[in-house]
Amino acid sequence: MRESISIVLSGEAGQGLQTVEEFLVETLTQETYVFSSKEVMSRVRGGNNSVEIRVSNQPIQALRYTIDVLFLFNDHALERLLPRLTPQTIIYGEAPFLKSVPSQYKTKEVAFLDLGKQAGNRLYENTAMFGYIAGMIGASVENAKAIITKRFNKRGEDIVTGNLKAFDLGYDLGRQDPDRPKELKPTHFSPKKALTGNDVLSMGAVAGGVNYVAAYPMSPGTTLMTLLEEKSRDFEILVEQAEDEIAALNMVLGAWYAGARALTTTSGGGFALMTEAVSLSGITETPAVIHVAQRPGPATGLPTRTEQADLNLVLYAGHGEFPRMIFAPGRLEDGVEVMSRAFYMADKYQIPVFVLSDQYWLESMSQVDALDFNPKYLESFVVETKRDYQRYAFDKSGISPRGVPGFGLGYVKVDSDEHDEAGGITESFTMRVSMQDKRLHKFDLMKKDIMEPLISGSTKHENLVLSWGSTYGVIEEALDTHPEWDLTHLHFIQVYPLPESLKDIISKAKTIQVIENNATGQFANLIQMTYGVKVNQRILKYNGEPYHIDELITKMEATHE
Amino acid sequence: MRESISIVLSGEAGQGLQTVEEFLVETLTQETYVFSSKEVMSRVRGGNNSVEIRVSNQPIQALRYTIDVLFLFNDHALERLLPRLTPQTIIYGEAPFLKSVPSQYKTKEVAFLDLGKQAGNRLYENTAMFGYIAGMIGASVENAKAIITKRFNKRGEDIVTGNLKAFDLGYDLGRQDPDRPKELKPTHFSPKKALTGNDVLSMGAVAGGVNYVAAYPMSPGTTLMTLLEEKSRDFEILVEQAEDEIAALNMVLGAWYAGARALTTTSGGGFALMTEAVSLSGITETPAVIHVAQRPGPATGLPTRTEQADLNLVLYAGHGEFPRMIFAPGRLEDGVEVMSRAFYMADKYQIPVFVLSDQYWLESMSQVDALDFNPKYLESFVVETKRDYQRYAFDKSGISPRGVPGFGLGYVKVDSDEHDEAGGITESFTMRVSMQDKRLHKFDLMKKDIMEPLISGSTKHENLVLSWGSTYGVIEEALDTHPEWDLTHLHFIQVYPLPESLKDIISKAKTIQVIENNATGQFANLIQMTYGVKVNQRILKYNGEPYHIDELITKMEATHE
Amino acid sequence: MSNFEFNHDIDMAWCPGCGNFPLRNILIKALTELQLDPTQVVFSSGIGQAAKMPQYVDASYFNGLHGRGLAVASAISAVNPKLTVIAEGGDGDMYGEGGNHLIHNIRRNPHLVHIVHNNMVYGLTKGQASPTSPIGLVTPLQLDGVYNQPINPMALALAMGATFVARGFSGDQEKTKELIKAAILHNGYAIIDIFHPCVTYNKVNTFAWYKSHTFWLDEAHPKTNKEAAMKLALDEERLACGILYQVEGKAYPQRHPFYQGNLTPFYQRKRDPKDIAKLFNKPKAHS
Amino acid sequence: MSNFEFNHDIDMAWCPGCGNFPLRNILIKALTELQLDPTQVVFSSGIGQAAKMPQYVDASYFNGLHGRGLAVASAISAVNPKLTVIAEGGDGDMYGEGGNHLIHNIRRNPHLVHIVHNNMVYGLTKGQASPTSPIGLVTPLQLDGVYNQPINPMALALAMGATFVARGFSGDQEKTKELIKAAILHNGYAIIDIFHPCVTYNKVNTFAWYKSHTFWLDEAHPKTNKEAAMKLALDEERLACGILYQVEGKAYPQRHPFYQGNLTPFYQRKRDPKDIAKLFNKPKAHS
Ligand SMILES: Cc1ncc(C[n+]2csc(CCOP(=O)(O)OP(=O)(O)O)c2C)c(N)n1
Ligand SMILES: Cc1ncc(C[n+]2csc(CCOP(=O)(O)OP(=O)(O)O)c2C)c(N)n1
Ligand code: SF4
Ligand code: SF4
Ligand SMILES: [Mg+2]
Ligand SMILES: [Mg+2]
Repeated sequence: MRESISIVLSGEAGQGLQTVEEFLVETLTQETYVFSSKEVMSRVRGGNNSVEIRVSNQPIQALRYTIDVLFLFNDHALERLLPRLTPQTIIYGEAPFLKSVPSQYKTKEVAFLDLGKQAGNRLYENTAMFGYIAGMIGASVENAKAIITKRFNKRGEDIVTGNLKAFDLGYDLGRQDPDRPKELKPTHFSPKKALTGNDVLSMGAVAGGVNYVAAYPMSPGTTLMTLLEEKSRDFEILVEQAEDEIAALNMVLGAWYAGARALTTTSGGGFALMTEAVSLSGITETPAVIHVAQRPGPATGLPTRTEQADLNLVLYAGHGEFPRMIFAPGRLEDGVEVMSRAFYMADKYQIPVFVLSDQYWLESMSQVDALDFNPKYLESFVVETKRDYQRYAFDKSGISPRGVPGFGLGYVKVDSDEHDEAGGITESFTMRVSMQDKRLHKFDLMKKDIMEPLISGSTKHENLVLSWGSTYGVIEEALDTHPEWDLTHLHFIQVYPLPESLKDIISKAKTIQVIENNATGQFANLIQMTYGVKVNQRILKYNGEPYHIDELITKMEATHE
Repeated sequence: MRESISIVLSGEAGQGLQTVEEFLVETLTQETYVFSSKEVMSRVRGGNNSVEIRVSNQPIQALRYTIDVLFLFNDHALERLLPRLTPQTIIYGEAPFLKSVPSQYKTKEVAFLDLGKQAGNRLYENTAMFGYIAGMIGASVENAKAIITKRFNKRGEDIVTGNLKAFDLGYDLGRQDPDRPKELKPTHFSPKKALTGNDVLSMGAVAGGVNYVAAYPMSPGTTLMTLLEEKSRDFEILVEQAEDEIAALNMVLGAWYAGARALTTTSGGGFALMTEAVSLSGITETPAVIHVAQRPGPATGLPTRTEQADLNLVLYAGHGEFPRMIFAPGRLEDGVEVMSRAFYMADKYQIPVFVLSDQYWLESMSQVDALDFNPKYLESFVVETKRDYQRYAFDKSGISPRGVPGFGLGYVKVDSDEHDEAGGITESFTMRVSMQDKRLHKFDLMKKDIMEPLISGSTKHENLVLSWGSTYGVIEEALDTHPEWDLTHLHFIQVYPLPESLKDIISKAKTIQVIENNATGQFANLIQMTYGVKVNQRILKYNGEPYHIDELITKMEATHE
Repeated sequence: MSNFEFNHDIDMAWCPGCGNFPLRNILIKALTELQLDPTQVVFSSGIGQAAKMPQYVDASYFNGLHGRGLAVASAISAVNPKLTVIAEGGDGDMYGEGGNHLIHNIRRNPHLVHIVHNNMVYGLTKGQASPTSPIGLVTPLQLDGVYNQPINPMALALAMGATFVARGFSGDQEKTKELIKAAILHNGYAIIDIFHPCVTYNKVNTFAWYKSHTFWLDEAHPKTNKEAAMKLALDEERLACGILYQVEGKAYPQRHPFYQGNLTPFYQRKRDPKDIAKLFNKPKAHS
Repeated sequence: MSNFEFNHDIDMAWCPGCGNFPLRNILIKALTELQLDPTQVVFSSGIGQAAKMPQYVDASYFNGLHGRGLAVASAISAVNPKLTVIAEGGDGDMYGEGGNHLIHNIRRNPHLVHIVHNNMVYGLTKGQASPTSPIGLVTPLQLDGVYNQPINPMALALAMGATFVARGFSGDQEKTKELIKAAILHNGYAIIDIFHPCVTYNKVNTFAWYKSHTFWLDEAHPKTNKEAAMKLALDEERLACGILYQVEGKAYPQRHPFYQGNLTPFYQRKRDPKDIAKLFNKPKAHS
C-alpha cells in the first residue's frame, strides 16, 4: 500500500530552506521514493517561502496539501500554512517560533541554533535540522554524511567536521523523537538520482545539440539559461543575454539561419513579445526551439508561482498560418526527451518547436534511474549548397533542403515576404498558394513523428481523463489509489499537433474529463476543436499552486458521486 | 433579375486608377448600385495594380473574377489579368497598349491621350476615360460634371473647363460604342453615399468618442489613423505616431487610464508585438480599442493583399486568461456600429475590444443610404473617486468602478501583478482566485451585450453556412442567386464571444459549412470549440485575393453535387 | 507624516540594506517639500525591484510591464498635462527592455520626470548583468564577467537632445532629493539616473565604490553648456553627480498641435453627439 | 559584370529617380572592389524600401522583420564570424522600430556593417515621419508638420561607444563607396548613415537640400578624437560626411568568452554523442 509523509520547511528567502531540501532529497533518493517542491514569493530576501519534501514507499511525483511534519524557520513562518495543518500535524521549531501556533496544534520545541552552536557555529543550525529530520525518518547516516562532506569539502576540514557534528546532534534527537513517523521503506529499491525539471531540460538541450542560446531573463525561464551558461565551456555553447525578448528570438532565428542549433527560454510575458518572430520562423522556414516556462498571468501576475495558462498563447502565437510543434513534459525524464527531440524536429521540419513547461515542473525535484540520450537527435539536416541552390525549392520530400550561408557555392536567400523558390519577393497568386501549401503540408508529414500520449488506468476506455504537462504525477497517484473509478488516463506530452490515432478512443468515450492547472480549460478546448467532441467536465485550479494529491482526489470524488 | 457589369482598370501605381474609380463610383452611387475594390502591389510607383468597379441593378458588395470591360493604362497592364478574360471581354486602350493582347480577345482602341490633348492637356486623359465609361454605361452627365467641377474647383477655372471638355469628348465616344453593355438601371433607387471601410471606421471611432490615437504605420491599418489625423482638429483628437507597436498599445492603455478614449490601429505583424500589452489590459482592467487590419501572413507575407487569418491571433493574444470582445464588420454600415460600440464596450467592461477588419473590406467602396450614430456609445463609465477609493473593489455589479487619476480625492492604483482591491501587489492564493473570478465573470455579464449574427436564407435551419467579417456581401449574393441550395446563412459581426443562443440551431443542423478567407478554417475551429460540434465543410481561399462571386458559386456548387 | 507617506502596514519587498530604502525617503521628501497634492501625482513603473517604488508611496500609479513604464507615462501626461507624472524603474527596465521608449521619448519631450534606479544589475531576477553593469562583473549568466560596453545614459540623453540630464546617488540623500525637485519643476522630459547599491547581487559597485567614484558638480558647472555636459558624461572614471545639463525647451504640450494652449484634462473634454452627425455629410477629402 | 551584380530580369520596386538606385551601384562596387567572395557575404534586412536592397544584390540574405535586421545580423556574425555581414535598412526600420537593437548592438560590438538609408521619411508606408524627419515636415500623419526632435544617429552612436561612425550621401557616390569599404574592413560594429532623397514623399530634404547642407571631411579631421567627432555630430546645420570617428576596439569575437580565438563557423562544430552521457553523471552544481 502506498504511504507517504509530507515534511514542510517554512521560512524567509535566504534562510537556507533550499539547502536542507537538497541534503534531504539527495540522501533519501538513494534509499527511498521522494519528491520535493518549493513555493516562493516574488522577492529576494524576507517574506515567506516553503518547501515540501514528500517521502513514500512507492514512486511519487506529487505534493500533498496537508502537512505531517512542519519545521518553522522564524516567528512568521506559520501564518500562510495554517490551512494546511491537521490535528495530526507536528510543528517543530525554536521556542519563540512556536509562540504563534494556535493551541489546538501539536508543537515540539527543538533548539537547532543551540545544536549548531554546540557543534561549533550557529551557522550549522540547518545541518542540525537536516540531522533531526534524517533521524526522524530513519535515513542512512552514511549517505547523509557523504553528502555533507562532499558539499563542504572545498571549504575546509573544520567546516566539514562541524557540520557532521551538527548532523549527529540533530540525528540523535530526531531518532529519539517519540512522535516520529512510521518508517516507509520500499521493499525493492535501487538508488536514484534526484533532479529538477530545469536540470533535465538543460541536459536535453545539450543532447539536442544546442550551441547558441539567446534569451532575456524572466522567471521561471531563466534557470535553463543559467544552467546552459554553466555547461557552456564543456559543450561549446555560446550564451548571449539579449537586450529584450524580441531580439532573443530574432537572434535565435539568425543563429539557426547561419548554422547553429539555437534556443531561447522565457515565460509567457516575454514570449508574448516574441510572437511576431514566431511568424517569421513560420514563413522563412527557419527552425527555432523556444522554451516557455509558464507562470500565472495575465501580465506580471504571480511571477514565482505556477499555472498552465499559456497553451493558447503558444498554440496561436504569430500572425498568419504555419505549422508548429508543442511539447509539455510530465515525468522528469520527459524533459530530456522533449528538449532534445525539439531540436531534431525543428531542424527536420524547419518549424518553431515549443517546450511548454511550468514553474512547478521546473523547480520540483524528482527521481530517475537513468536518462536516455538519443544520439539521433544530434543529426543535422543542413545541406551543402550547389551554385544554383534555391532555398525554397519544391522538393519531392515536401521539404525544401536547408543550406546555410558560407557552406557551399550557393546563396541562401531567406524572405519574410511571400517568396518564390529562390527566396525573392513575389506577388504571384499561384506562387503564394504553392508556398502556403508547401508549408502547411508539413502538418501531414509530421504525422509520423507525433508522440502518442501515455495511456494508463482502465483498459475499457469508457471514461477518459485527459491531461497534459506537469499534472502527470498527481493524476497518476489519484488514479492509482482509486482503481474503483475505472478511469482511463490519457496524458499528453506532445500537445500539438494531436494524434489522429486517438479519434476513435476519444469519439467513442462515454465521458471525457480534462484536468488542467488553469481557469478556463485551454486543453479541453483544443480537444473539442481537434476532435469535434464535447468535453463533459473540466477540473481546474488557478490560484497559483499546483494540484495537491488530497485536493485532487476530493475534486475527482465529487465528480464520481 | 440581378445583373451586373464588371469594369476593370489596370495600370501602374501612380497612373491615376484611383481617380477614375472615385469619379465613377461617386457618379454612379447617385443613380444605381455599385461596388468597387482595388488590388495593388507592395510598391510606391510602377508595377501593376487594378481596380474593379461592379455596377448592378441590385444591391451589391462583391467582386467578379471574369471581366466584362477592361481598360489598360499601359503596355504591361494585361499580363496579370489574362486569366480573368472571357471571349466576351472587351479590352480598351491606346493602340500600343493593345499590342500584347492575344488575338482571341476583343479589343478596341481608344486614344484617351489624344482626347485629353484635344481638351487642352494630356493630363486630362483620365477624365476622358471617365467620360468614355460614363457614356458606355449611360451615367448621368449632370452628376458626373458636378463631381468633376467639385474636384477641380480649387485648381482654377481653366482646369475645370478642360476636364469637363475631356469628359464630354470621352462621353460622346462611349455613348456611340456599339459594344457598350446593356444599361442596368434599378427600378427604384434613392441616391446613396459611397464610402470605404476605412471611412466608416473613422466615423465610428469619432462616434465612439475617440480622442487619443497612438499607432505605428502598417498597411492596411494606417489609413484609419490618417483619416483620424484629418479629423483631429474638428473633433479634438490627439494623434500620436508611436516609436513602435509596443509603445502604441502601452500608450493607449496609459491614455485610457488617464481618462481618454484611445485607439490603436495596426496589422497582424504589428499586433503580434502588442500581445503582451493586451494581457496588461486584461489584468489591469484597463479598456483598449484595437483595430487589427488583416493582410496575408505569415510575417511580412503579402503586405497589400487580403486574408482573414489573424482571428486566432486576436482570440488568444496575451498570456494568461481574461475576457475580450472581437468584432469583424461585414456590411459597410457595420463599420460605424462596431467601431463606436467597441469604445462603449471597452469602457463598460474594462476589457480590450478588437475590431478585426481586412485589406479588402477596408479599401473597397460600397454604398449606404445613411449612417446611424448611436449617442449611447459616447456614454462614459468613469467615476469620480472618493478618498477611500479602491480601483479593484469587489462591487456588487461585478465590475469595479473605474476612476481616473486627478479626478476626485482618491488614488487610482493599477497593477500588472496580481493585486488586492486597492491595487497593491498580493500573493494571497484566495485573493488571486477572487480577482481572477471577478475578471472572468465578465464573460457572463457580457452575454447580454452580444451582437447576434445576421441570419438570412432558408428558414429551415438544416444546412447552415457560417461566415464572418468581410465575406458577407459575396456569400449573400451567392445565396441570393441560388435559393435552390436551401441554405441558411449565419453571418457573424461579433466573432467573440459567440452567443449561447445559437447552441440550438447549430447543434441541430444537418450540415455546417464555414466559408473563410484563410487556409485553415480558424472560425470553423472556433465554432467546433465553442459549440462542441463538427463542421462538415470548410470553403477556404488564401491566395491573397478576396472571394469573387463567380468563383464562390463554383466552389459552393461543387459541394451541392 | 507627509501626505505621500504610506501608512498601511506593509512589508516592503526590498532586501535589508538596499539602496531603494533611502531612495524612497528622498522621493517622499521631495514630493512633500514641493507641497504637491498627492491626488495630482501619478507614477508609472515597469517591473523590477526599483519598479516596486510606487507600491510604497501614497499616490496614483500604473504599475505596468517590464520596460514600458516610460511609454505609459508619456501617454498619461499627454492626456492630463496637469498631473505630475513620474516614470520610475531600474536600469534593466528602463535602459534594457525599455531602450526604444527612452530614445523616442527624449525626442517627444513629454512633461514628466524619469527616475532610473541604477544598481548596475538585474535585482529582481537574481543578479544578471544590466545594461549598466561594468565590464568584468561576474554574474550567473556572465560567469567569465560582463563583456559588453555598458550604456552611458547621460551621454545618450545628451546626444538625443534631452533638456534636463542629471545623476544622483542614494548615498547623498539631500543632494539627490534636490535633483528630484528640480526635475519636477523642469518643463519637459527630465531624466535622473540614480546610483544605488544592490547589496545582494552587486559586490563590485558597492556603497563604497559609488562614494569613491562619484563627485558632485558645484555652482561653477555651466549647466546650459552641452559640450561641457557631454565631456562630464563621457568621463567614466570620475562620475559627475548633479544637473549635468539643463536648458529651456518646448515640451510636448507646447509642441503638439493638438493642444493650442488648452491643457484641459481629457476626462473633462466631452464630445457633443450633435457634432457627430456632421461626419456623414462632410465631403470626402480626396487622396 | 561583377559577381554581386544581379543578372536576373527583375523590375526593381523603387520609384524612378530614387536615391536607392545609386546606393545599389555603390554597394555592388564596394563589394566588388574588395574582391569579396559573394558566397561569404550575407545581408540582413528588415522591411521598407531601403530594406529591399538585398533583393537586388547577388549574395545570401535574411530579409526578416521590420526593425529586426540588426538583431538577426548580430547572431549571424556570432555564429559564423568568417562571413561579411551587412545589416541594411531605412531610417524608420533601424532607428524607429529597431532602436533598441541599435543601442544594444553598439554595446555588443559585433563584427558587422550597419548601413542605414536615411531619407528622413517612411517611404514604403507612404510618407509618414521617420525618426530623422526634420521638424516641420508635413506628412499624412503630421498635417501640421513634424514636432518631435529628430534623432541624431551619429551623436547617438558616439555616445554609445561605437568604434566606427560615418555618414555618406547617395549623391556623392565615389566617397560613399569608400566609406562602405572602410566599414567592411573595420574590426567590429561600423555604422554608416547614408543620406538619400526620397523623390516621392520627402519634398524638403531633396537632392539639392542634401547637397547644400553636407560637406565632406578631409584628411585634416582627427578621426580618432571623440570630442572632435561629437562636435561634428552635434552640428545639425552643416552636416559632416565621411568617417567622423574610428578607433580600434575589441569586437564581439574577441570579447565573448565563448571563442577563445577559435572562429570556426558553427556548422562545422559537431557535438560528440559520447560526451553527452557524461551529463548525467556530473555532480550537480549547488546554488
Ligand atoms: C517582458 C518581461 N521580460 C522579463 C521580465 C523579468 N524581469 C523582471 S524585473 C527584471 C529586471 C530587473 O532589473 P532592473 O530593472 O535593473 O531592476 P532592479 O530589480 O535591479 O531594481 C526582469 C528581467 C519581465 N517581467 N517581463
Ligand atoms: C512590425 C511592423 N510594423 C510596421 C510595418 C510597416 N512598415 C513597413 S516599412 C515601414 C517603414 C519604412 O520606412 P524606412 O525604414 O525609413 O524605409 P524606407 O521605405 O523609407 O526606405 C513600416 C512602418 C511592418 N512591416 N512591420
Ligand atoms: S536585490 Fe538588490 S536592488 Fe533588489 S532589493 Fe535586494 S539589494 Fe535591493
Ligand atoms: S518612396 Fe521614396 S525611398 Fe521609396 S522608392 Fe520611392 S523615392 Fe525611393
Ligand atoms: Mg537594476
Ligand atoms: Mg526611410
